[in-house]
Amino acid sequence: MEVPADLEKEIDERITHYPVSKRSAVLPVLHALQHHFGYLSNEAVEWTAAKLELQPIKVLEVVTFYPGFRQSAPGKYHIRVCRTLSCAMAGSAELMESLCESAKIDRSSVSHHHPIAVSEDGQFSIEFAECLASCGFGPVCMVNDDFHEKVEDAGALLGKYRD
Amino acid sequence: MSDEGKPAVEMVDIQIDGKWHKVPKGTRMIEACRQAGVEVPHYCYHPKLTSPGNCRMCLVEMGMPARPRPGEDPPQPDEDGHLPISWMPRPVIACANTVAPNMGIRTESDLTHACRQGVMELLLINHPLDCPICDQAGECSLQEFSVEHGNGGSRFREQKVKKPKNVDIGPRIRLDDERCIMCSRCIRFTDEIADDPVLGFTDRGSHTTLTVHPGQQLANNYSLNTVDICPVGALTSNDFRFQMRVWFLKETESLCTSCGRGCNVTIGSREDKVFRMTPRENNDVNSAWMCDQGRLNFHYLASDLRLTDPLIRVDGKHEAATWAEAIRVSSEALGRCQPNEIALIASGRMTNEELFMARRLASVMKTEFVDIVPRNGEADDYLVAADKNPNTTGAKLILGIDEPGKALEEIRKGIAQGRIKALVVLQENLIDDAGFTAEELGKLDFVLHTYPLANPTADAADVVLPGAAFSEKRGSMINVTGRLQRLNRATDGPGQTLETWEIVRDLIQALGGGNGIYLVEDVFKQLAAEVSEFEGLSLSKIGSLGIPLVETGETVPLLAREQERIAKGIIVG
Amino acid sequence: MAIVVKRPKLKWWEQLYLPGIIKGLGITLRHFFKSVGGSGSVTMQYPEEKWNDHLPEHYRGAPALVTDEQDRERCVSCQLCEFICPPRAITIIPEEIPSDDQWAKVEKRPKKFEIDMIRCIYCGLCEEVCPEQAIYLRKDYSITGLTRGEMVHDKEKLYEIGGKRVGLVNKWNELK
Amino acid sequence: MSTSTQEIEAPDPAAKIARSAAAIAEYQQTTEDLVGEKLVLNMGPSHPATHGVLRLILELDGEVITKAEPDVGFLHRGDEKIAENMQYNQFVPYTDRLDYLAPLANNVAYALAVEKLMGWELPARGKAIRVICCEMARISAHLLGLGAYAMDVGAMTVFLYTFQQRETVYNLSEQLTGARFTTSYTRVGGQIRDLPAGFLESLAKFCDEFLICLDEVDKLLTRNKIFLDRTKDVGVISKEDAIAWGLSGPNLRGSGVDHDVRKANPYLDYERYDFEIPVGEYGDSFDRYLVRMEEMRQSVSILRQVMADLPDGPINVVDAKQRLPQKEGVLMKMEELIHHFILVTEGLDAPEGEVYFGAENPKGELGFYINSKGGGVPYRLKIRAPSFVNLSILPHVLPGHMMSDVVVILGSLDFVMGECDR
Amino acid sequence: MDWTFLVISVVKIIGLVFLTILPMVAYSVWAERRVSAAIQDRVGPNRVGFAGLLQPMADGLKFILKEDLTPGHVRKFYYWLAPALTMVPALLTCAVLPFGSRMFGEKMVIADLDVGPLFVFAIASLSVYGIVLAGWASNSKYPFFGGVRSTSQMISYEISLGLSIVPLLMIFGTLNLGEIVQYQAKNGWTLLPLWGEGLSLQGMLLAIPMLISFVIFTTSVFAETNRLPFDLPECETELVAGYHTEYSSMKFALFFLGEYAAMIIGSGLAVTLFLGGWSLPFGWLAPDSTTAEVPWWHGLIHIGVFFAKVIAFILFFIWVRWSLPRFRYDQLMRLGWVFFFEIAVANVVLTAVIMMFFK
Repeated sequence: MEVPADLEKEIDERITHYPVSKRSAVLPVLHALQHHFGYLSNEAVEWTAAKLELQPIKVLEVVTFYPGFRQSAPGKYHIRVCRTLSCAMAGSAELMESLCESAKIDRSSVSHHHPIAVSEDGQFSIEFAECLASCGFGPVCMVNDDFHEKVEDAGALLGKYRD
Repeated sequence: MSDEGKPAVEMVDIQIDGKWHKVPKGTRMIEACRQAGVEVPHYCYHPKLTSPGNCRMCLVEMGMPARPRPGEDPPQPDEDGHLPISWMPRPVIACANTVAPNMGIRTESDLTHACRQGVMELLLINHPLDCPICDQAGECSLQEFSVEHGNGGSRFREQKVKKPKNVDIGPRIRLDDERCIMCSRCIRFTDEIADDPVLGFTDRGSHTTLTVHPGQQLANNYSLNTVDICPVGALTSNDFRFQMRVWFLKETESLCTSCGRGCNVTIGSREDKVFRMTPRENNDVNSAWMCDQGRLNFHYLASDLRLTDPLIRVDGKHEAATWAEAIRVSSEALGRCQPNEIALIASGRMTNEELFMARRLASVMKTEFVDIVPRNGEADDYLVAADKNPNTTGAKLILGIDEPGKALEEIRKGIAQGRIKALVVLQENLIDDAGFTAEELGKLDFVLHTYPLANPTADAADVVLPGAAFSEKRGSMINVTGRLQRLNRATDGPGQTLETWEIVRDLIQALGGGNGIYLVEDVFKQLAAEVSEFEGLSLSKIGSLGIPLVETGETVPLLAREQERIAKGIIVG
Repeated sequence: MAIVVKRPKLKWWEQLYLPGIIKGLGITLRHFFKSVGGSGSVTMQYPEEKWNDHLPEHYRGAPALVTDEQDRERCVSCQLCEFICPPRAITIIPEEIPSDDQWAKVEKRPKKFEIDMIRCIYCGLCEEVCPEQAIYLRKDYSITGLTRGEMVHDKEKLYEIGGKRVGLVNKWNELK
Repeated sequence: MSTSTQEIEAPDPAAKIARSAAAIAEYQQTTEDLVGEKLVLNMGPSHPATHGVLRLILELDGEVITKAEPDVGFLHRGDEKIAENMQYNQFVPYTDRLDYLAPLANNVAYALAVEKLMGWELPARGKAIRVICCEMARISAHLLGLGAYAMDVGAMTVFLYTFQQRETVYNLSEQLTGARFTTSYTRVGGQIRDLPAGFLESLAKFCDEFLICLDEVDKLLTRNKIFLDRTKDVGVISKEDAIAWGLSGPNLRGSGVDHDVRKANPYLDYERYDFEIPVGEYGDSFDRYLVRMEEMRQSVSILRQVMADLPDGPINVVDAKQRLPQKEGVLMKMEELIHHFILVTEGLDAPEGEVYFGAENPKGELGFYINSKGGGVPYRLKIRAPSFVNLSILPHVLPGHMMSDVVVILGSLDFVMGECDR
Repeated sequence: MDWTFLVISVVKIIGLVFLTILPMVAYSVWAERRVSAAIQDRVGPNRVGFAGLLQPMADGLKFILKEDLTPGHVRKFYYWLAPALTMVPALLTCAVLPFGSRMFGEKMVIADLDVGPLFVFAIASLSVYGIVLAGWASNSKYPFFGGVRSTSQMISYEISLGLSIVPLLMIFGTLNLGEIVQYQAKNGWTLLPLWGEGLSLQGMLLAIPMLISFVIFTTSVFAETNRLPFDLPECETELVAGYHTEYSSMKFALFFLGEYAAMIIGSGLAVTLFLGGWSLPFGWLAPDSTTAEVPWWHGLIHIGVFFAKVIAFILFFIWVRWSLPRFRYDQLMRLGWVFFFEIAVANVVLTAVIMMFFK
């Protein structure tokens, strides 16, 4: 893993925001790395630990705690389907199914530790997410940073992104 | 360490379960209860570690003197001078809170019972049905507290959460995540004591998993202490795993003899087989820990190489003999020698009593050539001492050796020149450990050798006597800091093994050097009479934790740090 | 309320011994003819006739280990039976199941499991305390041997006696 | 005391006892001066009439005993010491081997003693089952006592007849407990299982057949002059002596003392059942025989009452913290598994304290004294073994009798060395 | 020397003693076990041969093969002598028992003595020496007791035994057992006077003293042969095994055989004296006199009848043994001396009176 010089510079700058303990900078550093690489590889964790003079396990603890951090590479378009109560009642499970079907994603290997499933062509990845804060308009999902409410036609939705 | 010189501690009055006690200010509530004889159940709390307060088992009810509302009269103290207590509606954890003046603690109320019951139920929800295969069964806090404080029956009807089992996290340790109750004792130990923080919780939530960082291992020399402090069977020792149920083990308080530190241990044995050694708390020697190396250094006790019978060389071959025969042959050979034709090489692994008998033997044999084999190695920054002999201090005191190993050279010279005709080697393997050669020993008319195991020196000896190993004898040793401590017998030696002091006694007797002594206590009595440092002592006076005997100037790095942390209030100690 | 037992007062002719004797002879004669007639004898002709048919469901015969439908040896050597056994007849040495074994997840099994049948008192406590339904007292009461050694049942012998037992709880199939 | 007395011989039992005592005294006095050597005869420890391993050191003048000294302990196994290293439930199999003719009754007595320590009381059905156990055991033990008694006086066939009935009792106990002899049926707070299907029918059938057999034995012995000659006025124990020597059970009642723990200090709801306590009048061997015969009849009556009115419901004390959980729970439930483990490895959590419980066993009052310092193992456990106490009267009762009377007296005292020596 | 006599005697001795009595001894043991088993609702030995009929052979083989142990503390000579002394008299007495009428002109008795009953008593009383010697030579307390008891018991009961047959001798007027049987064959058995002279008033009246005689005689035979209820000398529940406690193997077997042989001879004597010996009832096939020739098949039937009666009597012995308790030593002595002795004497008088006044 090669961290580009400008990224490292940015990270170094962020660390300076926490003069008392470098440890507190772990979240911003991780965010920066995930933003750049798309996910946090083991090398990224170790790089962070070295950077912040921490043990790698302490960084890993943080990474595994927040669902926002990904430990494996997502697809080009990462879909998050809300499964919290009102979306669930509005059919988020069905939405997940149809999205998987149309994006050709096999979710059978998904587990607690690896919630993300990636399509064969690497275009799409998908995972369940908790409340996306639009409970009145379920089912709701996000594709990368785009927000979609009352999603009914999965194929149409994906069609907008498909290359 | 002693309390002298410390500033007087301020004492506060607190009420525990309706009775008033005085405890030092700043004491943790859980410790205050312990001092009052009330045991508060706990998992995560350990006095040698910081208190994260995450298991919630030690919840107690707390109360403080009621403050009068504006306009109200202040409450009146009762005849003993205590103010009435107003109890808080919610429980607090006893492990992380300290006492305050006039504080009230209730450990046996309906609320605390309900709390413990609830905590137990939650802990057991995802616990696997592993008791039949779990090594911890029998010394498992989960089992104990479940019966003491938990429900009698299970209400759980769902699927249990699956986590990794039988995980290899280090060369000596196996992890079972399903059994882990997330008390984090092991993590704190590796962070705070062993300075090797490789453990951590990932996937916090209902899937919290204890793990080592990918690619790392829990491999430090103190890793097995995590197994001891694990309140459940999540961490198990590869060495002890599945060997024996703890309820069969006989526990004997003794010492580790792998280095000069003399860590206090408990030997777990069943039917003359040692199954494990665990550290025994002694805040003047080893705190509550010991190194893995010393802990596992007992397997040779059951080795096939153990000598079980006295051997006499007949026509170049060793043949089994009776003790009487072996002693007779030895005393006749030694009796033929003139003064200073015999050299006596004792061992820093012998107990004081054995060394004292060796000293007697030297004077009966009229020899000035007496020495032990020095053993020096690396010290670490925790417990391991550089001196690998457990009783060098004792040997120096009793045999009067200033510099161990100095006389060895002279003895070798004497052998080469033929001045020394016989050699008595007690509990030392000269060829492997002191650089002697078989040819050298071959020059001697007579070599007597005692040792627990077969070894090259034994091959070269004329009479080989099976000597007891450390778990098979009673006696005392003095560690590198000059502390006199006691060894106890956990097992009987195999075959006809005898303790070295008994062998030497028989030899002395056969050489016409005085009557027999039949108890190791008597040996110590005579030692105390002859060696001034031991004056007024007896084996029983040493006690299970030992007593400081001489000043050597050595310190224990791990203890020094512990004192520091106690002084800072980080741990209780 | 106590009753005083009645003591017979013998008539003069009964004092002559003969009436009592003749009465006794009558009873024995009746039994004699019943036996000769073939209906009286209660003896069981042992090797040909055996108790087996009479044994109740919970008969406490020889203790033995059982395997389940999947041929898994049920004993995980928890050693509770060894602990509870009043005459200390059971000796177990546990071992780890190798990782390539089908049942590696069970982790533990007995390397040695011996019951000294000379010591065994057939009390059934081992069966009672077994948390794995692995040891059962079987309907096997004629345990013989020519040497003491033969009377120590080792693991093979115990499984041979115990055989396969179906209908037990298979908690190791991911149920626990 | 009520009953018709028309068949009762000899108007004044006290006078008769005094007469026989005087005769012994006189004999001893008159023979004291005679020149002659006395013969010391070792009867036992392996002797057919000593029912095990009792040794009697008899001093004989001709065939007449002048001094008798029982020597016990040949079957000593240190049960009481063993108990100090055994959990309460682990000790149950050892109680089988006390009075090994009535293991079921021993099991019950022991369980009741520990339950007294625990402060537990069984549900009604559990108690009724235990009554069945006790009375079956009583019948079985008395049958053997009777058979052996008859065999000692030469009537071998009676022994076989009573053994046939005992065989049936064994079959019943096998059906109930899984073992014929070493029943180990009870646990503290219950028993290992409920009555099996068909048990009550078998028991009812046994009660009927057993009475027929008892009548036969009655005919073979009770009015047989030879048997009467052998047993009447032999081994007379007066009321006062019986009390002074601490006899219990049929031997005490044979001497006319109306004492039965089941009536005097009812346990297991014995007060619910209507039964009589037979007592003797003269305290001789024949009375003891008659008392046992009647006790068996009373036992049958009790058994019939229990069967007629057997309560439903649980048979065991329910206490999740103190009683082994159900097997199904142990296999599939965490709490149950843990409790199972702790209960097996640590045993009951008994309170501190001491209790004594005595039960009316076939041989007399079997008492367990338990001194507990808390925890799963008794600190001390002592057994009041009725046979041991009953045998203590031998040096008093044997002198003056003939050598042949020894077997009769031993037979009539009906002791078991397993219990005496424990 | 009369060779013919010698040869015939040897044939009779071998035929009766070795081919009949000894097997009968063996099989009476078998019968004892089978009958007692039947009485006690058991099966008894049924494994060796059909219905266990070869069991006696197996037992015999076992006795021979068992280690013959002579304890160190015994008086060896007498210890060895005792079993022989028990066995031999029992077999000797059968010399005078008429086990049949005549065959091929020969009387079916080994020695046709004119003092038959006296000979029997004389020899039978010798067997007490065997028991006394066994008890004494064993040099052990239980056998000693057994020996002492049996001595007094046998001596006591010999008196009533002797007295009990005096009335018979008064009636028969002869001491030759062959003639006694011949008389009964013609004139009704002692206990069954239903034909010939027996039908006379005197004959019928005499049945009363004869019955008394029979009871005393039988009881005394029980006592003489140490059978329950008079088995005090061995009495296993008191004296372990009485006089033969210290014996094993074949020496023990000899005691055992002696006891059963005595029982057979006792039965033979009882049959001869009271049940008409070899004769059939109602004078069927009865020869005219002791010297009259009878067809060989008559002789054969008579032999059969004799042994049938003996066997029935042995079964009676067995039956009694398994039905009764035993006496105590003093009770037994009292019974013998105070009861049977007086009755036997009175019975003699009674018989004499009947014979005198009811001619």
